[in-house]
Amino acid sequence: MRGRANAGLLVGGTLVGLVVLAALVSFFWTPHDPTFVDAARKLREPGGGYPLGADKFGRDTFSQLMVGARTTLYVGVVAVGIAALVGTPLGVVAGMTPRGWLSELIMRVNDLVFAFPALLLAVMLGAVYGPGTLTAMIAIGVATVPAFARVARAATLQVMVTDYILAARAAGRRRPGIAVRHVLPNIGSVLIVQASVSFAIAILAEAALSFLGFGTRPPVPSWGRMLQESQELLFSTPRLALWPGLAIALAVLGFNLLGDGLRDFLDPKLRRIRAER
Amino acid sequence: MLSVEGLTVRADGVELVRDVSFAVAPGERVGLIGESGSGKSLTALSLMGLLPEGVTASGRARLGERDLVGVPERRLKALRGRELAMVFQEPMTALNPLMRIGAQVAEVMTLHGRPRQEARRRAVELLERVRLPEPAQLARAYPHQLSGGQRQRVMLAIALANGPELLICDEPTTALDVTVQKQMLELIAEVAPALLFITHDLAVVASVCERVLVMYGGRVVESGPIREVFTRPRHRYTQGLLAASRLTPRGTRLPAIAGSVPPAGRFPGGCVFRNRCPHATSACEASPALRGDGHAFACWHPA
Amino acid sequence: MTLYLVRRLAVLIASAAVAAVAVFAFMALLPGDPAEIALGVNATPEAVAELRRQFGTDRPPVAQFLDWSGGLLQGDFGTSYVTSAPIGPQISDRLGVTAVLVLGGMVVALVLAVPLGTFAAVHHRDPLGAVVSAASQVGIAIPAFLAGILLVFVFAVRAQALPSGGYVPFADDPGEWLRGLLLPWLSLGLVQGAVLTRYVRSAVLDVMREDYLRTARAKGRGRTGALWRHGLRNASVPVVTVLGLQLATLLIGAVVVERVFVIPGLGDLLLNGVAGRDLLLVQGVVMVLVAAVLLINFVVDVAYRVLDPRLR
Amino acid sequence: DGGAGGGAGGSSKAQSLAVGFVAEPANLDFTSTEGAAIPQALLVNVYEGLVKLGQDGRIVPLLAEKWDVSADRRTYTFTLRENVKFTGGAPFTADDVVFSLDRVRTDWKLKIKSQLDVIDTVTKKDDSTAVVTLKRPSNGFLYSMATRLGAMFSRTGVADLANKPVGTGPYALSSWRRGDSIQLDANPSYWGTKPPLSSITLKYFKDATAMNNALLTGGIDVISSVQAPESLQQFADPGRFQTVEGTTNGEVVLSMNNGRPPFDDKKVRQAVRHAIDHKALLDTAWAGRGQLIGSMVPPTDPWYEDRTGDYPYDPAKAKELLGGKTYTVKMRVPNLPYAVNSAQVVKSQLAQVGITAEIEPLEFPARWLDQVFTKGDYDLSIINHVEPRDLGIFADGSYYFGYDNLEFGKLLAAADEGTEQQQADDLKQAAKLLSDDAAADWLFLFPNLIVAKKGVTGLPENAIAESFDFTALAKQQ
Amino acid sequence: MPSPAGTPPEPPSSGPGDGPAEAGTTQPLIEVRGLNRVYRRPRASLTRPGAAVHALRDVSLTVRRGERFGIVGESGSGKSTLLRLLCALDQPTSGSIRFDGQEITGRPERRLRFLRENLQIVFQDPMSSLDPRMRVRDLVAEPLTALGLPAGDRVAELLEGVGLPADAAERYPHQFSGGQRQRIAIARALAPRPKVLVADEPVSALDVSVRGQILNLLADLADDLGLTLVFVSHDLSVVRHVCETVAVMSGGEIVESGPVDDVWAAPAHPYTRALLEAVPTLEGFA
Ligand SMILES: Nc1ncnc2c1ncn2[C@@H]1O[C@H](COP(=O)(O)OP(=O)(O)OP(=O)(O)O)[C@@H](O)[C@H]1O
Ligand SMILES: Nc1ncnc2c1ncn2[C@@H]1O[C@H](COP(=O)(O)OP(=O)(O)OP(=O)(O)O)[C@@H](O)[C@H]1O
Ligand SMILES: [Mg+2]
Ligand SMILES: [Mg+2]
Repeated sequence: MRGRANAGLLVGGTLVGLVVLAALVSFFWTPHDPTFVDAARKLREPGGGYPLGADKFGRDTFSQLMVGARTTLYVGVVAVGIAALVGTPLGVVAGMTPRGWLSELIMRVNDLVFAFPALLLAVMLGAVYGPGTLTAMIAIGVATVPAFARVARAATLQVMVTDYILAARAAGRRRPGIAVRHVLPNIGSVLIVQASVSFAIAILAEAALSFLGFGTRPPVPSWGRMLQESQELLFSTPRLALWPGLAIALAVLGFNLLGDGLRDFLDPKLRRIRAER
Repeated sequence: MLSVEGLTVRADGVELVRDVSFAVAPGERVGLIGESGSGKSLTALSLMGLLPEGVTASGRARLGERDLVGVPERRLKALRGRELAMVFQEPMTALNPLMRIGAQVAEVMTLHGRPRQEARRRAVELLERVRLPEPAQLARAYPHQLSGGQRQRVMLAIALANGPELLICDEPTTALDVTVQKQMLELIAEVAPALLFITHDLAVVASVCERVLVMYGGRVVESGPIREVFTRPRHRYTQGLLAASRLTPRGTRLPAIAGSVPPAGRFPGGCVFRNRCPHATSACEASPALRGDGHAFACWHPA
Repeated sequence: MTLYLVRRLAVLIASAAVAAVAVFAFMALLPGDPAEIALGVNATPEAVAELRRQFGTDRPPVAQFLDWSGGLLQGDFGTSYVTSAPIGPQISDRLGVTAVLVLGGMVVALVLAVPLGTFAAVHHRDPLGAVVSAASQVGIAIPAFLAGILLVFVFAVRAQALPSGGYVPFADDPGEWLRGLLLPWLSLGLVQGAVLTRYVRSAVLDVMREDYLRTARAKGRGRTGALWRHGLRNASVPVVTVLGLQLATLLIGAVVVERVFVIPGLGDLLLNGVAGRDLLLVQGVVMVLVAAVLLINFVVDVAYRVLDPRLR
Repeated sequence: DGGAGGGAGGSSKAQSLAVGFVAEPANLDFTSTEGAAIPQALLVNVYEGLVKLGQDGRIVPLLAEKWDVSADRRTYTFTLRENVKFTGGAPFTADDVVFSLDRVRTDWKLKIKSQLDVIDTVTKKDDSTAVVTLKRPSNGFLYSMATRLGAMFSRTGVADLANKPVGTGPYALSSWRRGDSIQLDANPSYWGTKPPLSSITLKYFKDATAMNNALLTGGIDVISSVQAPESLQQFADPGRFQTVEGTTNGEVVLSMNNGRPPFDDKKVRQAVRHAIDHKALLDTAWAGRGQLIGSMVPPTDPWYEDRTGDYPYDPAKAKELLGGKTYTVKMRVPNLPYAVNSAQVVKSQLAQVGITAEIEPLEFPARWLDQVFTKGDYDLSIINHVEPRDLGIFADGSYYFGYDNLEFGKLLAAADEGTEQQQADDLKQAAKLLSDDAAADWLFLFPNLIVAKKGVTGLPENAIAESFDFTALAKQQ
Repeated sequence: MPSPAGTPPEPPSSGPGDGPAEAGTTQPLIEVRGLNRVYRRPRASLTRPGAAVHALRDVSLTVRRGERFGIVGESGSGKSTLLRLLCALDQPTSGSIRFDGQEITGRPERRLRFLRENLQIVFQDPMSSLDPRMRVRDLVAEPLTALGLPAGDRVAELLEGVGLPADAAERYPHQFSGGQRQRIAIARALAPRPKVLVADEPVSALDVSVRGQILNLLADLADDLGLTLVFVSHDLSVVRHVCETVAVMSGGEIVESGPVDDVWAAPAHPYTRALLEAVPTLEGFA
């Protein structure tokens, strides 16, 4: 591990840390029940136990933001998890046997899946199984598989032409051993970068889906839906849109900065293998 | 013609090249040798004004009447490629992969005021001059269609295009095969005006140059006519290098310099070589000056 | 190159064929019978059966697929079960709108990103370059629909300078057409431009480290001159890939902007189709979108080769 | 100001208006396609019936100048207006009446056509007189004739109902840009008073905010039905906008699945009714717009009674009725703003008495219709029953409420056959029965909220008919 | 792939690789017969198949036990290809390679254990031949762990043997200089106590000042462990210092072979002569 921590890494890490912290704390404590509707507190101004005020249902905005962080992370983790768990092995296999039929097949299927972008898949899946967070996440995850597979393949190809792979083979290591002991550690940093970039994209995609009504369903708090619900009050109570909008932007910013920072931090030499969007 | 005085190159407060002084007379061929990391390339690049970002040069360097260090880019631009030309080490990456060879050669001439048509014609002549086969066809090829040796010749053609006063070559043959290297060296020796030739191969410098500068740790530790320096090296480093370069018969032990070149900024104070030098004493904690004219060296315990 | 073109074209056609099967199979999974849906909850069973016969949905799936894909080859997308309108013309109308929207957004993005990204790369050590860089990071973080909502708020509702939405066909009134598209283009273009700026920046940064740029300067070009003459074309090679990826995502991403600005594009048609369970319509739209993405990838791959002689 | 948002001809001298709507029709054939969007646009405006429903809920003449009812209340003799022409030139005669009413039986594909099953024969007496005989006396008959079922079609104009409607109304279809708008132009050969406007554009918005913005920026002149009542403050400036608030036939019903536990237990249903603070619900879910009702009858119906006092908000009573038991139930609601909003309030309020309602929004219409309406797989749901005089839906045991009460069915049948007075009495009793049984809970009566630019006149205050009546719509300079 | 040259080992004098053997080197350890390796470039046109690159043409040679065998040739002459085949890291198009009497071509990896235990390789670029993500301890132990052998104290022993401090085991390759990295690579190669050490230009990437250190180390190890050495270089003078036998390669062929001193003194093939003439020397600077 070489390289110094840079400003981007620091800011990104802090922002992401805040999101994670909010999500974790929300499991044990929120100022109020984020879904409890109370007519008496409708559109309550900030202050007195309601740091950011309440929405038109009298729900505490701050509590909703905290629990919304959970949704955001949930979306990212599952979507990126699917993409990484499926895409990485495929990319590594394709990269380790660049001329084989298997590799060709993997990359062709990959290209095909790539032709079904996340939003399209989400709408299609939503139509079959009903919209919802899980459907959205699966759609985003599946649509992100090609990006991971491509990045993993490109990085694997670079690793495979190095002499240390030849050395490992000469030492008697078989393919699986090489994949686990040499390829994965060496493409790890590229994958981490790709993961954080994908995470940011997943957050944006979830917000867009919530806006279209294909994302997280009420009453589960989600930043995207908070934003969507606050639209009709944009003129009279702009703060309702401000907070979730800010939360989304900062979380996305955080993950992007984290990705860029990690890229520089983990291995300056790997800068050339770029994460795909 | 080229005179360098007190040239110092810094990056992030680290002195990578320190207080280098030398001169190249018209038509003279001077070699600059030293191990990897001794500051040869940085010295050359600072003369061209092409130091990488974050690296700065100070001191004085003049080509004829014109200053090279500390002058604005605009003035250097006019010099580069016309009076001062350079061939780089890596033939594989030094040419624009998307542009035809002929255009890349012609460019250096149009840039300095030659009409396009004429530059094109002359480009083919230059390719012929550096002994490339079928120059007219070659001019229409892309770099990736050429071998390393051929590309290096193209670089040489570019460098020679405007008849520069001084040619700087930074390890122009290191990436080439010996047979190709030989032809290239002969070519350079034949066509170069005044030459500053950088290499880490002592035998190469001996075959091309008349005078040599030995660098280590960012300083010139010894300089003088090749014959003198190579037959009677005074600095212990030069001595070590020479000894290591001669392969003794099979079954005998090879001489080597102990340890390895420290990374930039980790050279010892005083004599930069003292941590690897078998003759080092406490006297070496003070910086030795480069003494002597003709054959000069910077060593407290010269051989 | 010819070989490559032939081979790549074969891949394109094969992919499209497989995609057609995938899309059809996926739609077959959708719950709900088109005939039932078309007639609504109050329909009588006899009417449903009759309609099923009319639609041909009582036949085996393979026969239905062959019919559908055979029609596609002739540009016939069938007739909607729900609206009893032919689907092909609807899709082509909407495709035109979406294409204008997406391409305009792309132009805005390019116009922003190329100069800004290059500037940020050239000045990557200056505060000003860092500002551009940071601004692009922030731009990426803003969802496109939020940008759209804010633009409407500022330019349409507050300033009353531009329409808040709606689409006027060019043939009806070119001026209104343009006025109506300005904000959608901006909201697509600003966000995509921010993304693209970062790619342009890193591509230019990469190129700036290349030896041939140093060679150019050794010839007597200035920093900027070298970058213009030798750098930008080289930098465009990776940027073209990103551009293709973006165009593909934009095509779908436009659906959100279409919603915000009430633009009758393909995305809107798709969502309507899904909501109304207009299966054949959804199938057609998805197929067209997927084919468009495949085509964009094809063009990008070919462009890549045209740009870079090493790959020819 | 050329306000028409379509832009096309927006600045021409003749007056035109653009009206924003939410749901776009899938096609224009309401004889075979469900949904409110088609009659909303076409009925009264393009298609006319023999009679129509006035703003006060009374039935008034339209294509029939007058009608006579026989003493046994089984024969209706309609005297038709002279000089009525369909667009395209065909004259409207008694033959068309026979044709149209017969077609309901033979060609219509909707279940509601059964409302006219009561018709025995339709005959032509002469060109301007048509006679309808019923199998039995029915109060609902004439009312049905005011709905889409009574629309008059031309014998030569039914070839492409989905795309080319041919009617006798003041307006005729001019163009339809799918996914965007429908334009209606004034019918130059209209028999009655010419409408004030030369054309009307119906613009469709899937997004409430987009519709609001369109009005704010002059893209449209009227919002036909506000979907985001909280946003009404934007239109508070009386110098620019006017808001019309009236009633509709739409009862927002909290349906409880009477057919399965726990809501097969009347006590549990009653507990739910007590547990809900309807006033607070209306305030939070729909910005206080609308009216509280206690049963399935809107105030515009003659047999309306205020039943809001039947189950006052009383959580303690509710808990008592539940007997300390707690329940977890599925609340499957359509993904429509009022339903989702209300669901969240209901959830919170039920939570207070020990009922955990898990909200599951379903895509409307497809999934909600499939899951809840057709399959009846739900415990609680919320939907606005917009059909007029739809008390009868509770009489159908197979309806998704699962409510089955013989006495209720008898009351309804008697009401239809009896005199007007008997009808009113029976229906009052039926409504009370529903309320007492807690067959469902009635959250509120959906308001008719219209926002328009200042100067637009002739806006229908109450949306009690199926159509949005454009006939009086005008714009002052 | 069965070799067409399935013939028994030929008498020592017939192959071009068989020069008069020096005393003490008798038994053939590696026998290469009629080796060909053709790489096919991807096709560039519809009508013509991709160009064939004959990286190796009919190469035969014999390396005897304990011998130090040098291979010289210019870039692209097929040296690395030959080594890859010797190490069974690639399959020949035709021909046979016998190691200690056993055919190694066409064998699956799982049946190559005897080769892996007895033949190890050192590469040119010490940076790229060491996995940057592994500690030196794991790098050096890799041939053992990969073959399921116990590592024990062997790593410390090996590091000491190549002249590295014991604490080197816990560090990463980038923390070492070029010469030190090459020592690590050598230690790794020696881990399974091989009989043969194959070295592909092991000093080309090093500065002259440390070149001597590595060449001395290799010579010492070969002496102490009785190693057979196959040593590739583009520099005939380096080969002359290290090896007794040399094969000169050009265009995938062995154009000349024999005792290195003979070749050096009297090159028979014009290519060898050109090679010798091209090497710049310091002769004349005593
Ligand atoms: N941009 C830079 N920033 C910081 N240090 C640098 C930079 N460029 C070179 N150096 C350091 O300066 C020292 C001298 O570098 P230089 O390239 O001049 O060496 P050299 O003698 O040319 O070596 P080589 O034979 O490897 O080319 C090295 O230690 C190198 O790491
Ligand atoms: N994987 C491959 N695919 C196609 N051609 C190859 C491949 N590997 C090597 N070649 C070609 O085979 C020939 C011999 O290559 P090889 O690497 O064995 O040469 P070498 O003598 O080791 O050269 P160097 O001194 O540069 O390492 C070259 O022409 C090379 O281009
Ligand atoms: Mg250098
Ligand atoms: Mg090699």
